[in-house]
Amino acid sequence: MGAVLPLFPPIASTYARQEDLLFYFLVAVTLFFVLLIFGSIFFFAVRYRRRTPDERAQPTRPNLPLEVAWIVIPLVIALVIFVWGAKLFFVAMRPPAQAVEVTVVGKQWMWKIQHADGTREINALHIPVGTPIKLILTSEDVIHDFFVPAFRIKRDVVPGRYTTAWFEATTPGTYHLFCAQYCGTNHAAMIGSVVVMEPADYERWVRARTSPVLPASAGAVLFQRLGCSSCHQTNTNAKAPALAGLFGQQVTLADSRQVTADMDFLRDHILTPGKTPVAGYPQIMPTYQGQVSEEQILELIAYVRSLARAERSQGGS
Amino acid sequence: MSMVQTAPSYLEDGHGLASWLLTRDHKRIALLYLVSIIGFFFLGAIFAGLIRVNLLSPQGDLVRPQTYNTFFTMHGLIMIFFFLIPSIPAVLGNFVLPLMIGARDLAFPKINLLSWYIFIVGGLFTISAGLFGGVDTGWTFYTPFSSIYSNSNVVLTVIGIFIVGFSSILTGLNFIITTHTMRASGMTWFRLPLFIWALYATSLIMVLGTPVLATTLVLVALERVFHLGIFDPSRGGDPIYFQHLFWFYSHPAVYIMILPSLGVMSETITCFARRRIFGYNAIAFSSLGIAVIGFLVWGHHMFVSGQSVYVGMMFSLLSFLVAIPSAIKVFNWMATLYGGTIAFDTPMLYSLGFIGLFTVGGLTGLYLAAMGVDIHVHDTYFVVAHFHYIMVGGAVMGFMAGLHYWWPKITGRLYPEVWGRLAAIITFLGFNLTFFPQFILGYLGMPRRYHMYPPEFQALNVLSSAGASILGIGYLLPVIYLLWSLRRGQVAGPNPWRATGLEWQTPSPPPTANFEAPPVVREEPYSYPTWEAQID
Amino acid sequence: MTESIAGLEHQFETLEQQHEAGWLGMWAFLATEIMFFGGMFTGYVIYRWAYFGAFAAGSKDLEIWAGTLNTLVLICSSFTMVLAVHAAETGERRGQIGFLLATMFLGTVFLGVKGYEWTTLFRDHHVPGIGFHFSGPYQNTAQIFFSFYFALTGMHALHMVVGVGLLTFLLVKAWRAEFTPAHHAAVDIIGLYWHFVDIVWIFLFPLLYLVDRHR
Amino acid sequence: MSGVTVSRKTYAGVWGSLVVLTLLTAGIAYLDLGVLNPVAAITIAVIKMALVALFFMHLRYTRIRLTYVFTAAGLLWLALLMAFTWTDVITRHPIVPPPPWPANDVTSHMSIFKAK
Ligand code: HEA
Ligand code: HEA
Ligand code: HEC
Ligand code: CUA
Ligand SMILES: [Cu+2]
Repeated sequence: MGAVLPLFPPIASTYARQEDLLFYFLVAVTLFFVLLIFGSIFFFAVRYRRRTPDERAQPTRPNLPLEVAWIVIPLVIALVIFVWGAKLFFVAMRPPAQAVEVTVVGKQWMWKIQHADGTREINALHIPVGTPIKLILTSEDVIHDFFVPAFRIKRDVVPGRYTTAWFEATTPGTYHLFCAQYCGTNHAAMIGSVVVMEPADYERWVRARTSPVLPASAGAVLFQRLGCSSCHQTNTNAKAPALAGLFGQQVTLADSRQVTADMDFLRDHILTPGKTPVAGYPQIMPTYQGQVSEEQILELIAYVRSLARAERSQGGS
Repeated sequence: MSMVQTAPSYLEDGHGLASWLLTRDHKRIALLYLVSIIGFFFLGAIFAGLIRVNLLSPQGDLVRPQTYNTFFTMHGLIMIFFFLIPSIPAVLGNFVLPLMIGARDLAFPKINLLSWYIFIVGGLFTISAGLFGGVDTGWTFYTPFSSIYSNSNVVLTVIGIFIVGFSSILTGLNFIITTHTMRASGMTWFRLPLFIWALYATSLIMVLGTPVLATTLVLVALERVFHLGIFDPSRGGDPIYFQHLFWFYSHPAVYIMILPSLGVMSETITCFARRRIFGYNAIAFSSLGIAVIGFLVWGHHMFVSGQSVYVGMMFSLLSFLVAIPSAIKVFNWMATLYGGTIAFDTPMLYSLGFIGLFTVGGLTGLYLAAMGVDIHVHDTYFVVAHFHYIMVGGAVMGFMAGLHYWWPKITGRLYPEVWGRLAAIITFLGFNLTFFPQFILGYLGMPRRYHMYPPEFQALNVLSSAGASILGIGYLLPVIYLLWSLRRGQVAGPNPWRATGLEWQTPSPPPTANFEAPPVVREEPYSYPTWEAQID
Repeated sequence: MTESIAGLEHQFETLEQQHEAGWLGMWAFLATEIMFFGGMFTGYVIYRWAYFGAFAAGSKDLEIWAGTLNTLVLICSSFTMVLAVHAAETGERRGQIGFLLATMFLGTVFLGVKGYEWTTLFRDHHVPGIGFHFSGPYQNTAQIFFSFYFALTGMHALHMVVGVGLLTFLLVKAWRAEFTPAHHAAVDIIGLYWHFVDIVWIFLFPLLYLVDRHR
Repeated sequence: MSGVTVSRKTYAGVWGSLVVLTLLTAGIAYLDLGVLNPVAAITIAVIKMALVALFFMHLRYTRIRLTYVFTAAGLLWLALLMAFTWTDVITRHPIVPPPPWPANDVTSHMSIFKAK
């Protein structure tokens, strides 16, 4: 940062390195064709300029091999770029299993970030170098977009659902965080910074925090307070399904569709239970639309997920 | 003038305002369009100027954020819906399509006039929305911002765009039917000038795509007024559904903007190289190919939006496939230049500039279509640079090329050649200075629609603004000398470029009925003389 | 220029060419209409998939007799329309007037029934955005169904109104005996439009009224 | 634009079939056919559309072939819009299912980067 005329963004994540490679390849392809085309324009312009008003041109004859060549060669190049680009995309979309989760809630015009241990930050994200971080993003109002140029990652933050992104920072430093999806008046002010720290520094930063509440624990409190527990009890009763072990399972819906109980499912179920009614139960669950904030929903989900964990560890695995 | 003077030219056939406002002559309607879109262009350009002035400093000193947001929204809306989409089709297409196919008029002259009125009414709605409260949604109207959160005058704007869409549909309809039913005898499909093929492909998109935009906008307006919830996640709606509908039209719409320019190229390149086109069939079918495949790539605007990654892959692949027909065209023009006898009149300078800038713009489209790279450059100035390269460097240059090329036919006068060339060169240079820095800015990560930015981006932004002022001169010059030429320009004669094509076989300006007798076509298109065959 | 043939517009060479252009023009226009409704049908499809229960519940709340009746009314109106075209082809002026009037009448009946349905829905607070209320398990998702119901039927009704307007125009011409067996393209072409609006309803009927009726 | 005058009898036959099909579709809706319910409804609607288009709209009689192309184009484009959008909606789930629980306390959190 700070250079007067920077020409290339900092490279600060594993993905950035991979992405830049394709970018360089594309630049090479562009240069090749631009030189080819500008070059031939200039060459033809000089070589075949009209010398006398009545000069006659060469006759135009079909040339099939030539035509095939300039269809096939670009096609091959295009397909190479496609495959390469798609592969990269899958890299960017597939967080490693051990990635540390960070939840991000966008709202006009700020970023609310919560770490897995419950620490909250606003418009800033502190992370250790060399650790894959998985972002779980959602929005309170309109679509935003979480964009860190130094990492070459960007992901729309869509209200009503969760999107994910991940990165592994490679170079300590402070980098720009931008909102890249137009979201209203102060879109340009919805910025922040991502601070990448050496593990030791990061540990110090973590220690300095006032002991935050784990999202799952906060969720457990909410679960009581909102009255979820009055229906969803730990021992399976007929009133409502037990939630332990639910997360990540296949659930059969009343219209006999199968869906995975992922975060979106849980979210939908809290806000619009009628969207995915579970088979075998009366649909008496009320909606909590308007009664819980996005952060609270995330905490409830963390709690339900932790139930899954409790289940597993009781099962002795 | 003797008494046996043949039919008067369309310009002399009736005077007074009513003879223009109630005309059904495609040539006069084209001029109505010309005047209106030039007006809209400069309106849009003023907004562009204000954007560039504001971005001179990192804090964005000129205006407040909200005002800036209305600037780029109005800039985008006006430039796209009120300038570029109607530019070549409704002005040049309207004027030359019947001439080129040897018809007396379009199939539905009244509808043609109606579509101009619709255009104006739509424009008035949009402008009044701009005046009363402004719009700040961006030209893309993304929900739920546009449908719920924006406090600006979205409904009025949406009505304006809805209305202008019908103008586009009617023009497209008219062109399609005219091309099918009104060709002169001997004018077979494969004797049609390639400009007509391009217009036909364009019309196809207008007719099949625009209604979807209309629906989308109706839904946004209803959503805003009645809170239907179709796009509102808090009521169970899906904002991505909006994006699908929007881009189903708006991606093909970018081909509405470029195809006509590509068509103009095939006319100017052959005329000024005086050589028969290379690969007629390939160019003709590539226009149709672009129109059809162009409908299947809309999701490339949504790679990071949260749409399914599998669909994203499909869209990415198809985006690469749609680049091939464009490549075919470029290479065919190069092959036409080869061995030609090239003259550098203004239309040709614009055309050569077009080829170069379109190539750069198109190739940078490949960066965007490569999903992995798009993650980084999506919604940054890289995209802004990409589309200005194609739309300003490409489509607008194509429009200028066509306007200069047919100017003698339209007005009967030649524009001053020296000024024309000067303007073409200034435009080319100013253009690159304006928009090349934006590629760098984009890759550095400067997001678009930002009213202020981190200080390290300033140098490039200043360069860009400096370029814009040069570009502005490049656009103002033609207005001056073209107006001047209306009275003072040299009289052109029917065929100043010694071009082939029916439109050059009738006087300039043509009589109201276009031709004195229904023309009969006996030649292949672009039969320019060669060393071998002596064509006379 | 030759204005000798009655009804030939200046830009065409022959009446035949003129009719062909008109006919094709209308069909091309109908293709745009397909896309116009298409955007909403697409939305219908994906939301019905996501909110099947709500769609079923909402659909059951519509009055099936009204939907069926309206379908029959529109089918009859298409029939009378085609008979009006027939009368134009054979040059029977009274037939034209009679069948056009019948078509307009049926169109109006359709709109009347639609209006009745809308008022009932309004009374039951089923109109999105205006104090919407729906009881039962789908209280907070049913609005989506009604949004589509109103958007689709509203847009369709608008087309019906335009259609009735066009029929009025035909009626005046028929009254003045302007249609001859050789020259009646207007009836043909407006007839196409009317039938198209009928077809849209033919799809709307099962999509809106018959979602999961049997349960 | 058919050039052929179709007999009123044909029209009446078509009208009759349309009425029957309407009643049929309404009736079928009350039977439980599982997935076949929407299939039946749409099939009948398509048949009805075909009847109206072919006979009432004279598609069957016209000599202008292009009419078929226009109609087909409209339907095909609608199919494309639906197919792609629909594909998105049904395949939108994340490509990797989330792990059963997140690494959600400081210790497990720290251990990850300590291990590196
Ligand atoms: C006239 C307008 C126009 C045209 C013709 C194009 C043409 C293309 N566009 Fe562009 N585009 C826009 C206008 C246009 N675009 C606009 C306005 C936006 C932004 C919208 C917004 O968000 O506001 C946009 C955004 C945009 C995006 C989304 C970016 C993002 O938001 O993240 C993408 C992604 O794929 C894209 C791709 C392409 C491609 C692949 C082409 C191709 O058709 C280009 C084909 C041309 C060539 C390839 C050059 C010629 C070929 C050769 C010289 C031979 C060599 C070729 C090969 C090796 C293949 N465009
Ligand atoms: C045909 C389409 C078209 C055309 C011709 C142009 C022409 C230009 N555009 Fe535009 N542009 C778009 C279509 C177009 N644009 C679209 C669709 C967007 C996206 C909008 C959105 O995000 O929603 C956009 C966005 C856009 C941005 C990004 C704004 C942002 O994201 O924050 C910028 C920034 O530089 C810009 C600049 C320019 C410039 C300098 C020109 C120049 O070529 C214009 C040349 C003219 C001049 C340079 C001005 C001449 C000067 C005057 C007549 C008087 C000037 C007055 C004062 C200075 C007070 N455009
Ligand atoms: C009035 C009783 C009631 C309350 C209160 C309630 N639920 Fe439910 N819940 C149900 C019933 C009944 C079902 C199953 C039927 C259905 O899908 O609607 C259910 C289903 C669920 C499911 C899906 C379970 C599965 O097996 O797929 C989740 C997750 C859930 N509830 C979470 C919550 C949360 C979180 C709260 C509190 C914020 C809550 N519920 C409050 C009754 C209730
Ligand atoms: Cu948030 Cu832009
Ligand atoms: Cu696109």
